[in-house]
Amino acid sequence: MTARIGVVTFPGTLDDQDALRAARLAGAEAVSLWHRDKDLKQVDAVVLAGGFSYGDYLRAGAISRFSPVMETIIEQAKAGMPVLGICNGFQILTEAHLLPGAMLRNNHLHFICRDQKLRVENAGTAWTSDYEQGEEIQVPLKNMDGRYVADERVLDELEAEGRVAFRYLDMNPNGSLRDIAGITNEAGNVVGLMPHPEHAVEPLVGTGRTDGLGFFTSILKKLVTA
Amino acid sequence: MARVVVDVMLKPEILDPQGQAVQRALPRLGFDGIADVRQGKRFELEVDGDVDEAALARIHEMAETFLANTVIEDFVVKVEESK
Amino acid sequence: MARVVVDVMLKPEILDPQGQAVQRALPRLGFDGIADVRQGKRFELEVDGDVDEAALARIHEMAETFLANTVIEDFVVKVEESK
Amino acid sequence: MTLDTVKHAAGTPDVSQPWKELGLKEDEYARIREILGRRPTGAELAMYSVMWSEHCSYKSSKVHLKQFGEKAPESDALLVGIGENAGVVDVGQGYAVTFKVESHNHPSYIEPYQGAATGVGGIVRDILAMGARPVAVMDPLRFGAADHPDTKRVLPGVVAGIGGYGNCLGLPNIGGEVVFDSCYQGNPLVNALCVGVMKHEDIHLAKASGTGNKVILYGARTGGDGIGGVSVLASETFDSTGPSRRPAVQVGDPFQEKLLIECTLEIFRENLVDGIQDLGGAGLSCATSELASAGSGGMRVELDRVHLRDATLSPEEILMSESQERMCAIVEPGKVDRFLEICEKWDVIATVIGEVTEGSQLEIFWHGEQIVDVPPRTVAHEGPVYHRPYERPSWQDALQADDANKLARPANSDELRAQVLKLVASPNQASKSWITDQYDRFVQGNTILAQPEDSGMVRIDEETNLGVAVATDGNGRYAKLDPYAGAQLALAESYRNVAASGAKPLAISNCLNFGSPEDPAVMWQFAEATRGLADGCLELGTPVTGGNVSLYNQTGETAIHPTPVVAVLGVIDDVTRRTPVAFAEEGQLIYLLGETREEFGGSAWSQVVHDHLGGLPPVVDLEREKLLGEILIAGSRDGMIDAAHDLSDGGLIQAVTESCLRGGKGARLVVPDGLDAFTFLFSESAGRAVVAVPRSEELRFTDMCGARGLPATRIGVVDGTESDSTAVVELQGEFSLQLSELREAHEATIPGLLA
Ligand SMILES: Nc1ncnc2c1ncn2[C@@H]1O[C@H](COP(=O)(O)OP(=O)(O)O)[C@@H](O)[C@H]1O
Ligand SMILES: [Mg+2]
Repeated sequence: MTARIGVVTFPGTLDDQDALRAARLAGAEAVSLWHRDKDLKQVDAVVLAGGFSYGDYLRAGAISRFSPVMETIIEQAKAGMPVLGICNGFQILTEAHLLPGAMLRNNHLHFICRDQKLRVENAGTAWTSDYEQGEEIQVPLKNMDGRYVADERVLDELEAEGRVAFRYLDMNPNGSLRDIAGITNEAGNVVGLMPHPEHAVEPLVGTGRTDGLGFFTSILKKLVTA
Repeated sequence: MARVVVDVMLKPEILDPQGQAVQRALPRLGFDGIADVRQGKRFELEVDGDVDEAALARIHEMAETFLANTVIEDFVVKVEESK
Repeated sequence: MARVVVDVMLKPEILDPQGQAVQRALPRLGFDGIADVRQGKRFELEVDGDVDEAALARIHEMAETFLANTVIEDFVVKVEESK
Repeated sequence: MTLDTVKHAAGTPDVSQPWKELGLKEDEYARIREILGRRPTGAELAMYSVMWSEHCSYKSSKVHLKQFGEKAPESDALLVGIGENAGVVDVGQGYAVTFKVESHNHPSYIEPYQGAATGVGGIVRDILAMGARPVAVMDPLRFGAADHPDTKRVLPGVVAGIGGYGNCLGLPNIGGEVVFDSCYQGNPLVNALCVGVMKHEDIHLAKASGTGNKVILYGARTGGDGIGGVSVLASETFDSTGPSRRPAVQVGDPFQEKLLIECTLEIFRENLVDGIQDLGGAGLSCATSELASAGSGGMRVELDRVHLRDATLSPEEILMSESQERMCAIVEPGKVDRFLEICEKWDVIATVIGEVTEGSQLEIFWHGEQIVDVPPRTVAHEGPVYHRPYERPSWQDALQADDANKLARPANSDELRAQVLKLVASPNQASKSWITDQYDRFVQGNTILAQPEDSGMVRIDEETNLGVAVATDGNGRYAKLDPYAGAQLALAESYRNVAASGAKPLAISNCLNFGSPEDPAVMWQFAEATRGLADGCLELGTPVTGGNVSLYNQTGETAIHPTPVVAVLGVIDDVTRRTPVAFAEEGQLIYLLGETREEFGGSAWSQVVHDHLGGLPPVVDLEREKLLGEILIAGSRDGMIDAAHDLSDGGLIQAVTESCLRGGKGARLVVPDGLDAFTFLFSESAGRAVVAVPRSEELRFTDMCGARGLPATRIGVVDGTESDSTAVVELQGEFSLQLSELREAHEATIPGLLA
């Protein structure tokens, strides 16, 4: 038995095929979801993939957040369904208030594409259990609006509750406050991060590392043993 | 037909690298005496029909839920002109 | 200290994909009656000293050569308030 | 306001028309009248003038470009040749690959961001129109002097535009070029390349056939973009009100293009189109006349059905509009509903604007009145052909006589060392990662190699690991010294880059960037370069699949260096066998393949150290390039080499430095017998590469080179690791440089100039 992992395609989503491939490589049944459908096709978890949904016009994630599929996802996420937001997906999750804070233009004002080192700060979420607490991983990062901000109170709360899930190491590529690369909600089922684990699942391709596969094996184990 | 403008600016406490980049460039271009620059967005909405209280209230809501992200941005709604 | 605002908008004949994307989204969000949306930039400049004719002329030049790309954009300079 | 209908035109032969303002010559206007047997209507004049322009008709270059077909080598790989939107190459396993380079030079100077962005958008639609999914882009760029203030305006805008558009489309940027030279000061070159992949059976052509089939325009609304000159027509026709101002700058909407791509691919999957054409230069004029002339029968178009962004556009302007992100498809009536449904799914506006007719004319109507009635071939393919005069410029001899081999060379080891540092830090030789890090190279999850590798390589089949590699090159300095050799050197370098990655070169595309064809000296450069390229392709067995010509690249009287940019496409059966540039294993042996001669004409060294351009470029030996390619490919396939880097501008020291930096390893080098240290380091002899050979493979590798007659000289060993500070690049008896010092020199330059 395996689990069904859904990947949403919004107009302008780019990394949906990669996320589907990563889910498949981890052993899951990968299912395409369409932004106009409220129906989630009985998936057990959802990935909101990277890209420029609606061109990132207005603000990254601002328009997609109001799509029909998001209505169901917001509802289900609150009920505990695992949701992973990668890059644009993370932006959508903050716009939908499933995760606190907001994403702004990189502090250097350029798009940046690099092989980025991260520390897994919380290996207890639905998407990170296959990592060690404190493990250092390296996955591609590529974004224009990757600067995570939230007010001090929220940041302190995130830190105190262990909800900073990933932190940038070596260099902060976009000016994110407290080097935050990704966060989780209280329950640990909703996780968002700017770097792209789905681009680091095959040796040879991309940077040639497979450090990102753990996201997909983590969730699969959780769903299959659940 | 009337025009309503929604100005959206980053909250003062949020770093505005675009504004800063502009400000830093100004002296190099020979413009002095600008103490601060902030860059935001301006939306010009052409509204069908009259902009009465009810219409303004709706636009206000639109700005609050959609045009601005109030976690990081403030906004102002203004009726600009009518034709 | 005074605030001068420079509004920069795409010229009317230039495609504004951002404004269009906003406009297309509005009905889906339940906001009707907006015939057109254009999105532009708003710069808030804090000016040291008085904003006299000379200062305004300089800001006008700054807008023309730097803040706006006059190949595709128009701009308006306004003195907003003084503190 | 009167509509200039066909009937009206027939009845008013003496109306004076603004043919001159539209760029037509008197005899060209006369020919149009002759073809039609009357004066053209305003709309017809608009179509002829734009389609007969240099840009669309290739009137100055045609007679020279012919050679690419006439001298084309035998090739089983070529499925679709020159003439379509892009050529198509068979890469095996039922896959076909299409690729093309195009220029967007002038728009990028006026508005760098939008000019470059729409350049990417245009080439991507060309590839899409062939039936292919676009899988990667590349961007060969040329700018003025790196420290010139205007470069600081143009370059960041161009790079942001290419990134802004390409990143948003989800196309990995896998390579390109950045070259600085003051000859491009007022005239930067922004070339863009796209590669697409499809199955053989999915190839689509631009033709309108089948009476009753519908013509569907889909994508963005049509606005006044890029109309420029034709507004004079509108102002003639609409004398009372006058047209609103028309933007000469086109603004791209990459989001719209992304939808267009996905929508079009879904339409292809369901086999809903008969013929298809993208809208690029000359907009609907081009699309309708080309579709109609390539098919059987005629075409009837109701122009007033076109969705407009600007309701005040005149029919002439609609025909000429270059609004981006639009396509035109020919669809059987029974498939129209499904076609429109798919467009609706992707939020793409689609309109049936006409149909294929029985006749042979292209007929266009405006609210029921006929405004165009032309034989489409006369618009699309029977434009003027010029035999422009050309002549070897008088200064060419003096330039060639100004021998770079006689320039002062470093007098001692310290100078040699200093010049190495100066070279690797010079803007042209420095790392371009400040630029390329603004491009997404990972999207689509199939990138095997990307910048700064020798070629960009993408996997096209996940099961079999089939892949393709592309490299682009062009050295304007060489071409200035000798355009014939320069074009062949561009071809050779690009070929070498592909082979160095382990892929077998199959075919080429090119973008020929030159000055004004009205200058006989420039025309001579063009004639020589095309002749060189055609001869070279014949010898290497790589047919030209298509390309682009950009003329009038000059500031005032001064033309840019002739800059033929060549893109070579190669195939690799198993991408796991690709060869990277990086020296990764200490102890591996460094071999130099090929022969090194004293060749400094046009070299990076002569530019960086002496600010000199003169003499002759390196000697071209395409037989040697072929042999080198075979060795590099065999070495990769059979696991004999772990790294390879071609030698080109900057010579050996540049290549070794890059391989060391990429792998974080040092290298200890020895000057081979028969060479002096200076020539060894800086010569730019063609037909060379460095490779890293595992010791266990040394014998097998040298045996292979020996048997095939390729000189292979052991020049050193990979030694030392950067992370523990033991890495140096050392030339025995001459100097030693810390890798960290080289890295600083190589990587700080571009950010220092631009950030
Ligand atoms: N504008 C660009 N866009 C993408 N890649 C680039 C660009 N400019 C240079 N590169 C990449 O940087 C690397 C080094 O470029 P170059 O020195 O021109 O290579 P070579 O000399 O081997 O042809 C190559 O991988 C090239 O593709
Ligand atoms: Mg190379």
